Amino acid sequence: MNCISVQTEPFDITAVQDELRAESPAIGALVSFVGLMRDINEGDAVSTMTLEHYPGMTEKALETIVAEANERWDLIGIRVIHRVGELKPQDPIVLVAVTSAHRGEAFQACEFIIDYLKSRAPFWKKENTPEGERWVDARHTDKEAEDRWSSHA
Amino acid sequence: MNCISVQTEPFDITAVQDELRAESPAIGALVSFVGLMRDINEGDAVSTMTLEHYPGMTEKALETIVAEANERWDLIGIRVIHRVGELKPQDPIVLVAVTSAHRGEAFQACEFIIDYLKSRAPFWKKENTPEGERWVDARHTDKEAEDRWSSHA
Amino acid sequence: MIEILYFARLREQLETESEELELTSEVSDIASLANLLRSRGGVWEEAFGGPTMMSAVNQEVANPTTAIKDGDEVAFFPPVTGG
Amino acid sequence: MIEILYFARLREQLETESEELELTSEVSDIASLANLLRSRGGVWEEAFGGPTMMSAVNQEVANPTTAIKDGDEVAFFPPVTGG
Repeated sequence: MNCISVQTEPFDITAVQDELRAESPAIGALVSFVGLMRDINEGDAVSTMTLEHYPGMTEKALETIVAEANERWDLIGIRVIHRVGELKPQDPIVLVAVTSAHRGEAFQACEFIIDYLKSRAPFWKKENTPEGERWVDARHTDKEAEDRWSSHA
Repeated sequence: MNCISVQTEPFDITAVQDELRAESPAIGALVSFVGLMRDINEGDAVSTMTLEHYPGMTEKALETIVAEANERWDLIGIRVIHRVGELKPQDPIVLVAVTSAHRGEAFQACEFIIDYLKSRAPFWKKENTPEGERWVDARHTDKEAEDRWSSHA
Repeated sequence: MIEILYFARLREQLETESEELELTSEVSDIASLANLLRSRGGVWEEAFGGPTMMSAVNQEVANPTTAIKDGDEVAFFPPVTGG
Repeated sequence: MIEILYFARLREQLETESEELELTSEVSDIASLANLLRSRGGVWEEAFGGPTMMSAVNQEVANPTTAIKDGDEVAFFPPVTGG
């Protein structure tokens, strides 16, 4: 089963993983990625962060990414949860969890989904530092991470 | 911090991940792999499984694998927990969890550790099927998965 | 009539969250719409003069040649930084 | 004297978990030890005749040319299947 959620509330990593692995006794592998807010970015201290998104398009983008992962690999379940609004250091920002019969597919699908999410899903981070607010710039490495998957198509 | 455990007791996936991500506010990524017991293998129903290991060597092998991962990538924390003894379908068999500042390293290290564990750590599975007990044969794909990493050396 | 949405740094720079615009014959795709907006001058010229703008039409990622027709929801925003 | 350990399918096949063995001049490495064990005939010949045996010396993965000396802990086992 696939579930996508964009929410201001914190999410429960455990509950999601427990639910996911209980879905089928055919599951041999669960791979999950949690993206966490760091207290340092580009060398500066960051006290809080605000995540803006494009409601409607965000969900569409995530559904497209999940559908593409399901086409490429033989998966059993997928969860994608992304927080928006105000976050503190060490808060989970995003969870991508994938189950499959064998581990290779779960690893690839999980990394594919987070790579695509990072360059396609309309979220924007604004950090609060001692020097004031600033929008986070897109990392060049995220585009490269996404481009890797094109050669598999 | 790195922790390795070989145990008969079930492990708490949540507690391990929570502990790991609380270790440092510099953590930006947590990637985890959970290997679960399936109820079907090679087309046959499996009711229980017994995991045998080589006490002493198992821990040494896991420590070597973890040390090698730390040499190859810039990681913050690693947990490897492997169960031995009697297991039922849907029981977690192994947990590999890795934290780092950025996701690429955590993904690679996590997959490296489980690939090496599968072909180097002395664990053996025996399944109970309707036709009786049988030892699980090593999968050819596990050796291939391990060999992938040699070209990176 | 189309609706145009602006997000994040761009929204702050333009001090505009959204607007409605009557389509004229000169606007047929994202590139020609961006040209029209740039021609407003000031912060609009600055914002739409750079190379790194992303866009969407009806909530799907677009590119300069993506067509725009009456009733569409069009969005402009900086490169995304979620995850 | 060395200690030899057998695991999993091999332990069951040989009906032996471990044994102590006095080192003789003919045994210097894993390959020569495996030859000696195979020469016992019966299930030993079967078990040590195949190509897919793994071994360890002092709890580290070994190969046929790994040296064996007095006091070592040597282990033979089938390919591993954990994880």
